[in-house]
This record gives sequence, C-alpha cells and structure tokens, in this order.
Amino acid sequence: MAGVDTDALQRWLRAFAASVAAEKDALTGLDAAIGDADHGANMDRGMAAVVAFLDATPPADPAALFKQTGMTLVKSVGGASGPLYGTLFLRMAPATGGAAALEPDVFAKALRAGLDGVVARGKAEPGDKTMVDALAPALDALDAALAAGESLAAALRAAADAAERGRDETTPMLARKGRASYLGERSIGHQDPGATSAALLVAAAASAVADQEAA
Amino acid sequence: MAGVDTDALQRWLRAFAASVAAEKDALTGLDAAIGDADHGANMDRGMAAVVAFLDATPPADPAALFKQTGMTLVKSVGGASGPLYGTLFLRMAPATGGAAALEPDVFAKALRAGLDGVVARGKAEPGDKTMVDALAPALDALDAALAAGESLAAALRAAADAAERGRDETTPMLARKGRASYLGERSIGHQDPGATSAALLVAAAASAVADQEAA
Amino acid sequence: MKKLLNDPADLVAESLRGVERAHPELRIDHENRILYRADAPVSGKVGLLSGGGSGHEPAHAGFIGPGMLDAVCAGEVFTSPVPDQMAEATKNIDGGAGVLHLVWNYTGDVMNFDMAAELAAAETDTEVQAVVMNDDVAVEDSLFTAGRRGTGAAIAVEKIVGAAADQGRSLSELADLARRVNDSSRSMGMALTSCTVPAKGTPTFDLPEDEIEIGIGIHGEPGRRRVPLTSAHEIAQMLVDPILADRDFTGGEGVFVFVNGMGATPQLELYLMYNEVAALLDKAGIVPVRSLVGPYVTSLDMAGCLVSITRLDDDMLRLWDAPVATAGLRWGM
Amino acid sequence: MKKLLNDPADLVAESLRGVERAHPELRIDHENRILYRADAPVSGKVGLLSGGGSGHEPAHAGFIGPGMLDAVCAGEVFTSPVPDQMAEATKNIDGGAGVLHLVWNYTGDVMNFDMAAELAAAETDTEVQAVVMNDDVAVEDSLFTAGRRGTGAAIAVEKIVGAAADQGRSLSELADLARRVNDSSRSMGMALTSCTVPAKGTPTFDLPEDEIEIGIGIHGEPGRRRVPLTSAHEIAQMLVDPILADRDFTGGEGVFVFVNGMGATPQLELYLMYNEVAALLDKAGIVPVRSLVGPYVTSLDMAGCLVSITRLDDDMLRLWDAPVATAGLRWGM
Ligand SMILES: Nc1ncnc2c1ncn2[C@@H]1O[C@H](COP(=O)(O)OP(=O)(O)O)[C@@H](O)[C@H]1O
Ligand SMILES: Nc1ncnc2c1ncn2[C@@H]1O[C@H](COP(=O)(O)OP(=O)(O)O)[C@@H](O)[C@H]1O
Ligand SMILES: [Mg+2]
Ligand SMILES: [Mg+2]
Ligand SMILES: [Mg+2]
Ligand SMILES: [Mg+2]
Repeated sequence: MAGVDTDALQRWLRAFAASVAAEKDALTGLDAAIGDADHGANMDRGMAAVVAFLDATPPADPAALFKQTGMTLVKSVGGASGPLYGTLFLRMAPATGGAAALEPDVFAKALRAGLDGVVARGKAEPGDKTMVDALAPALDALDAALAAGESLAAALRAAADAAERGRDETTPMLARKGRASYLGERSIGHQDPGATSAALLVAAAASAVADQEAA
Repeated sequence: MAGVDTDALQRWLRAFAASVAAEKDALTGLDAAIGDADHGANMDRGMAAVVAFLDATPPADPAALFKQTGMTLVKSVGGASGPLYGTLFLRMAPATGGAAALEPDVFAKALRAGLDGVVARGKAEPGDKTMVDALAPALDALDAALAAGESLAAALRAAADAAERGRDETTPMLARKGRASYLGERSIGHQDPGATSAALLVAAAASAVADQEAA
Repeated sequence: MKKLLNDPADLVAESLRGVERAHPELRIDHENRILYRADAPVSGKVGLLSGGGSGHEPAHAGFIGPGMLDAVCAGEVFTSPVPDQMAEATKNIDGGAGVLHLVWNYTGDVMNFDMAAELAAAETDTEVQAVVMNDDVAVEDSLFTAGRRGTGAAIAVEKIVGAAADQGRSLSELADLARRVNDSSRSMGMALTSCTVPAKGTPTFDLPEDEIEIGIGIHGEPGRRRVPLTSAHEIAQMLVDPILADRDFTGGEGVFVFVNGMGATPQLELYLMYNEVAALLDKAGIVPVRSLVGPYVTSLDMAGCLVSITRLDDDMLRLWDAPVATAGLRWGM
Repeated sequence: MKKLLNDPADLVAESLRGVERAHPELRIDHENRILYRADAPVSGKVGLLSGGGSGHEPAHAGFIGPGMLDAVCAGEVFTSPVPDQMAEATKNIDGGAGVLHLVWNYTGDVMNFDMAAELAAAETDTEVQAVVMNDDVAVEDSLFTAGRRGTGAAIAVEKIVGAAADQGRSLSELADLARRVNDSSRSMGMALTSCTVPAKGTPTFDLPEDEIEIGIGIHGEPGRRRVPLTSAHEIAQMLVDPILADRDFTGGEGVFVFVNGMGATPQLELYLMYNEVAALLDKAGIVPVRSLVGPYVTSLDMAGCLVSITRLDDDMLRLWDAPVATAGLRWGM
C-alpha cells in the first residue's frame, strides 16, 4: 500500500464519529457511574463538529487534517476529554513531516506523539484508570506488530484488540486521575468512559485502514 | 338528667381530641386531595392544646370551658379551621347564660350560636362544601329531635347521624369556599376535610352525653 | 420523605433559630414566632406587617428590613399564623403612624388577620389597615369562591409599599398604593411535581412523569387542570395568555416581570422560562423594565414556576428602584 | 425527566438569552458564550475571569459585576468551557493591569484554562495569572488524585478578590489574596437525591429513599460514601467534623459560614441546617461573623447541601463587606 492518505484518515475520523454517536448513551452511562454523565454528549458534540469541518473544508494533507481535528475538538468539547483528545490530534500534525500519505511507521510515530501529548497535558500514568490505559497498550501493540513486519492493517487490528483489553482492564482499577478519582474505592468495578471512547478510536483506525487496503 | 355539666363537656372535648388524633392522617389525606395537606395536623395541634389546658386548669363552668377552648383553638391552630372552630366555641360561651349545667335546649342554642359564628366568620352557605355542611344539618336534626321530645342523648345521636350524612354529601359538591374552591370542577368527588372533622365533633358530643346519661 | 430535618414537628422552630443565627439584623420572638427588623418600631414610619404559613421561604422572613417589611408572623408549614401573633407584632411595630397588614388572600390568612385587627383595636389604639393581595388569575370564578390567591404580586406590593413607607407616607396613602400595585399585578403558576409536607411525609398529590399541573397556588395544592408535559415554550404560553387576557399591561413605565421558582427548579431553567415569557410580552407590545428570576415565593420542594407581571407607573418604578436591605431582596444599601 | 426546557441541546443557549433579557447590566457574547459586565474592560483594574460548566446557577454568571467578576465563560451542562472562550474573554477584560483566572479545580477546567493562558500568551501581551480553588475536604487522598474539588470557597474567593480588584490592587497581590482565601476555606457536601442531566434524561445515580450520599461534588457525581438517611443534626456533624479536622478555624476575625443548597432543597431546611452547623462551630470555639444560606453553587435539581467555612482575617472581612452588585450577591450598591 501507499501509506495512509487523507482519505483514509477522513474515513477513520468519520468511523470514529459514527461509533461515538452510536455509543453516546453508553459512554454517558459509564460516566454517570463514576463521573458526571456527559462523556457521550461531549465526544459526540466534538466529533460531529469534526465531521462538519471535514464536509465543509476537506483538509489538504494529513497534517492539516490532524491540526484542524485537534483544534475543533479543543474548541467544541470542553471538559477533560476536549483538551486531551484535542492535544492528541494537535501533536500528531507536526509528526507527519508534511507527507501526503503516512507510511506505517510515520503513522505510528504520529500516534505516539499524540499519546505523549495526552500524558503531558493530563499527567496520567498507566493504571490511573483513564484513556491512557487504552491508548498506551494499543500503541505498544502497534509498534510491536510493525516491528514484527506485519501490515499496518494487521498491526492496527492488534492495536485495537490491545485497546479493548486495556479498556476492560480499567474496570478493577482505582481511579487516580479525572473526576472518577474523587470516588476513591468506589471507582473500582466500573469501566472508564474515556478508555472506552479511546478503544473506539483505535478500532475506527483499524477498520478505516483495512478498508483502504481492501480497496 | 340534670343537663350537660362541665365534666360531660370535658368528656366531649377529650373524645373529640382522641378521634382527631386517631383520624389525623385521614383528615390530612382528605386535605391533600383538595387542599394543602394540613387539616389533620392543624386539628390535632389544636385539640392537643385544648386537652393540655383542660388538664392544667379545669374550667369552672361551661361558659369558661367554651371560652377557653375557643381561645386555645384560635391561638394554636391557624389556617382556616383555627378561626372557624375557635369562633364556634367562643360564641357558645355567652349562650350558656352562666349555667353550671346546660339544659338540652340551652346546649342546642349554644351550638346554634356557635354555628352562626362560623357562618358570620367564614361566609359559607350550605352546599359550599365546608364544615357547615356537616354542622348545619346536625343542628337542624338536634333541634327537631328535641322538639319531638327526644332525650338529649337521642337527639345528639340523630345530630351525629345527620352530620355524617352531611359530610358524605360534600363529596359530589363543587367547593365554593376555602382552598378547595381554587380547584373548581376538580373539587368534585372528594369529601371535605372540615366537614369530616365536624362530623367527628358531633359524634363526640353524642358519645359524651350518652356516657353521662348511662352514668 | 428525604429532607434535612430532625423531628418534622420542630422544623419551623429550628429553622427560625437558624434564621436568627444567620441574620443579626433581625430580632426574633420565638415564643410568638414573630420576626422583626432589629430596630422596630421605626419612629414616625407606618409599620408594615405580613406573614403566612411557613414553606414559602424566602417569603416571608426574607423580606424584612429597611425598604420593605417591619415584621412577619410565621405559621406552621402552609398554615396561616394566628391572631395573637399578628396582634402582638402590630403593637411592636407601631412607630406612631399606624400599621398596615399586607395579607395574602387565603381564607385562613384573611380570617386570622381580621381577628388580629379586632384584637389590636380592642387592646391598643394602634390604627390598623389591611390590604388583601389577590393576583392569581388561575382562580377564574373568583366571585363565587374564596377569591383569587395571593401569590407573586406580594413581592411587588411589599417592595414598593416598603419604599413608600420609608418616605414617610401615611397609612391610608400606603394602603391605597398597596391596592394599586396589587390591582396592577396578575400571576399564574404551574407544577412539574408535587411537594411533600413534612408532617405528612408523602407528596400531596401524585403527578405522573408525563403530566404537569397548570394553575397551581403556593401550598402544594393541585392546579386547575392537568395537561401533558410539554415544552417551556408552550408552558410559557399557558401561563402568560391568561395573565394578558385578564388585564392591560401596555403603557405606563412598562412592567415588572417575575419568574418565580417553586422551590426545586434550577435557575438555569428559570432563565430559560424568562426568555420565553419576555418573548411573549415583546410580541404583545409589553415592555419589561424590571425583572426578578429565582425562588422567592416557594412551595417547599415543588418543581415548577409562577409568572407574575406588574404594570408600573412612574411612582411604582421609582419606589421599586429605591434601596432595600432584606435577606431576600437587596440593593442600594 | 420533568424540566422546563425545549430541546435539551438548546438549554444553555436559551437560558443565556433569558439572562441577557433579565440583566441589561451584563453583555453577552452568545457565539462564544461569554458573559461580561457591560462596562468591561474597566481601565486600570485587574480583570477577573471565572467560569465552568453550566448547571451551577447562580454560579457563575450570577457573580459578574462591580465588586466581583468581570466575565465568566459558560460551558455545556457540567462541562468545562473551552480555551477559545477563555482566551477571548481574557482579551476583552484586560483593562491594562492584567487578568486573573479563578479556576475551579476540575481536570477539565484546569486543562482548558491552562490552554487558554497559553493561547492568550501567544496572541496578546495580556499578563495572565491563574489561581486554582480546591476546598473540598471530601477528597482525602488529594495528592494521588485530581486533587480536591473547587466548591463553596469560590464564593468567598470571588467576592473578596473582586473587592480587592476594585481597590486597584495588582495582579500578583490579587493572586496571592485568592490563594490565601482559598487556603482558609474548606467545604463538604451531601446529597439527598441525584440530579438529572438534561442530555441524559435520567438521574445520574440511583439513591434509595432511605440513603444519602456524603462527600459529593457539584456535578451530580456520587459521594465518598453512602449512609442511611439520618437527622439534620447528624448530617451536620458528618459535614462539619471533616472540615474542622482539616484546618484550624479559630482566631482571626472569625469565620464566614456558607450553607449552600444544591438546587432542590428548600430554604426552610437550609436554615435548619445552618442552625445545626453554627451550633457545632459554637461548641468548637469558632465564631461565625458572616453567613450565606441559599442555593448559590448548585448541581441542577439535586437535593442536599454543602457546608463551606472560611477563616477571615481583617483584610478579608473588610473586603467581604465591601459593596458588590451582581445578580447573585448584592449589597452596598
Ligand atoms: N488527567 C487525565 N489524563 C487522561 N485522561 C483523563 C484525565 N482525566 C480524565 N481523563 C479521561 O477523561 C474521561 C472523562 O471525560 P469527560 O467525561 O468528557 O470529561 P469530564 O470529566 O470533564 O466530565 C475519563 O473517563 C478519563 O478517561
Ligand atoms: N369560609 C369557610 N367557611 C367554613 N368552613 C371553611 C371555610 N373555608 C374553609 N373551611 C373549612 O376548613 C377546612 C380546611 O381547614 P384547614 O385545612 O385546617 O385550613 P386551610 O384551608 O387554611 O389549610 C375545609 O375543609 C373547610 O371545611
Ligand atoms: Mg464527564
Ligand atoms: Mg388545609
Ligand atoms: Mg393550610
Ligand atoms: Mg463534565
């Protein structure tokens, strides 16, 4: 394949927007248990805004797409997830090196830069019961699969699986960051909403790239 | 018999207090449907205060007993029922003519003076769905039975029956006085709380005098 | 019943203790349940007395102070206070210019205030006048009933007459002004939920999730009719239409618009209602010049709102703007 | 869900329209959801900016005006506003003496305000400082978490710093004062019921009729623990004890005591709670000298209360008493 191009990235974001819309109530429900019952509404508002700008002014290259997505999320989401998801995409932009299509390792490095941004902004460590617990294992799996010579599609599939495992593993965790941390012990036994949306993000990437390869 | 003496009147008031206490929630429940859910609490507070003064300073004669009862009700009940029941007793006092024991016709006249006071204070007419709809037929029945030569006990029994019928007849009425009148047509189909407590008052009189005659 | 209380029987007494601790500018006679501004009687000024059942906070105690009331009598929850309280308060706020009773129109309140005036006349030489406030258009056939309820208009009446009393106006001038403000006011309320009277412990009425009551009063009583739950936009119409049908509100200096929360409705929703109400007034050529949005005359924990509109002449407008310093309304001092 | 609204998605926008109609003394940028005092920027004065999610009314818009804030940014219900709003507001309230961000300590609010400060630094030469308010003692292990929540203390901080800003104090003096008032404040809240976020449409958590939540925040989140429903007397202890255990409140000029209603709890109950709280402070030798009782920092339609205590030094006390003219707090002007 010729790398992940702007079209594939658009498909990624649209697929993510669609799954967030479909899972909106479920995400809010998870947030009701250990937060303030708005994560679904927040992510849906943000991704609807992203889809709107994709429709209106299709970005020229991956860097523009990431930057515009990040800015849109920062501007429209608010709460904790807005700056975090926003930073993720904002940090991916410079990591593309201006390429029109991202080679697998460039895509993986861009994602890694995004995750680093999330950690720099939110100071969460793995095990704190946040979106990082889905994102970090996903990117580790992605790197490992690519290093082992797998295709990007296969590697993203592995990443999506790892994200889902990471998401599931948030359930027994005691929250140490974000709103859920206020609950102390009572945060145990609930799946983290942000890890859940993050797993949807990685799954959407896997399906968008699989589509591109199939095409 | 030697007329209704202060002891018998005390028994009347204590019996009324006891039935109000027993029916407190029921009276409040009736008031919840077409009023503000306080008639039971109001009457219970008032009659508890009456019993307290009876215990503390037993009145010397019927006039003192009526006056003190009226003043206590006015002071402790509030709402619509306080001034109305208070006025009822306050107006009975002068009608006793200072007698130590009330002959049946004097007792009946005192009650009639009380009812006139209620009407003067509250301007309710029969059919307005108020306590008057229990009291007025009761006093008519009392007068008629005494005129027909019946004993006071029998006449009060007839009065109590008439009060209960009057009370029941408030159910289909459209309220034109008091809080229930705000409901318009929606007041229809509910028994009036004040007519219900008034029926208890007359029933208590019948039982107190029956006790006296039996004794 | 989930409430912050100890024994329901002590609710009013304990709450008054809290008012006393929080408001050193008030003086409270706990035995008689009378709240006074600490410097009452104000010499030369007409004393203003109101009061009513508890459960409407900040009404009534929240409106005592310079520029508003001199005292209020507190009854049990939803139960008018008694004549002895009112007579005692009347005596203690008479600064030599007489006392005006501002009475919310409920059978109990009116009868108890009447008896208080009789008592005061018998016991003192205080000159007493009374004005009954009856602004609620929900009561349609008011001639054949206990009459229209006193609801939101009391805020305008008590504020405006309070300011006029501060100016040294006479008892009959104030009574006249009170009647004019009351006559210039109309109100209509609705409930999303019933309230729970603490002594009863369960909601006064059952209201399904998809129905609301239109034409309620302030004592948790059901309204004139039950309708399906609908949008704020339509609810505003159900409240504003009967108000506008009942009186002309155009002209003068414009109107005072009061969107009152019944106790459990958040300010966020009340401002949204205000937007709807003001838009309807705009359409009718009526000009809101002053407003109040919030829980001022409540019905315990009832959710819902009451819309009250007062047409202001220039005297009333100036008096509304005059300084006031009470727990519930304060500006200019 | 029974609420006064049209489409839940429009709730905040429509409510802001109502605020605009009711408060001509405010200027509202609806596109950016920023509320300003109409005369902002005030030349030579440090601009004070706060804000946060909606659903806490009268916080935050109710505290804009002379003697308090210059602007607030409004987010969606329970969702922090975004950096663009904050940066835009910062620019527009800079009267030449810089801008102080008063940030309620929530991950989202802190991150968004951080990004706003970065944006403002990049785009303008406005000097910006930020103080994070974190008074909630319910969060015990604050070092290993998002830290203590900002709850009731904001009222004291915003009022006191607002008055100091009016006096012309410098940005760093004000930041320092804000930190000191925050450090002098502790809070603890409880819920009788959950609230219902309009976009969700059902209560955030289920709470049986006989249980309450202790240690809640202001976003409808469950508390630290669930206990059986008990008396106001015992609830007051559960709130006051951890506050007093966390800080010394004796000495100084005494304390400001704030009994805040969460939205659906009647004033009658709040004053009863105030009585309980003040009695506990008496016993601990702590002297309440100022108080506030009512719904000021709400959580939509949640029933419950939050107790907040601030130890005042003489500077703070004087500043608390200074004139303020906002929709939510007003005296002296
Ligand atoms: N410091 C943090 N670092 C990383 N992720 C975080 C952090 N704080 C919160 N989150 C994530 O954000 C999610 C909550 O997002 P959302 O509900 O939209 O915002 P808010 O908590 O402001 O209401 C959490 O489930 C968690 O995964
Ligand atoms: N004008 C009136 N005349 C006679 N009785 C009345 C009048 N108004 C109300 N009542 C009676 O009072 C009863 C209500 O009493 P209560 O609930 O104690 O007072 P309130 O209506 O002030 O809450 C009604 O059921 C009715 O019987
Ligand atoms: Mg959330
Ligand atoms: Mg009643
Ligand atoms: Mg009553
Ligand atoms: Mg949130």
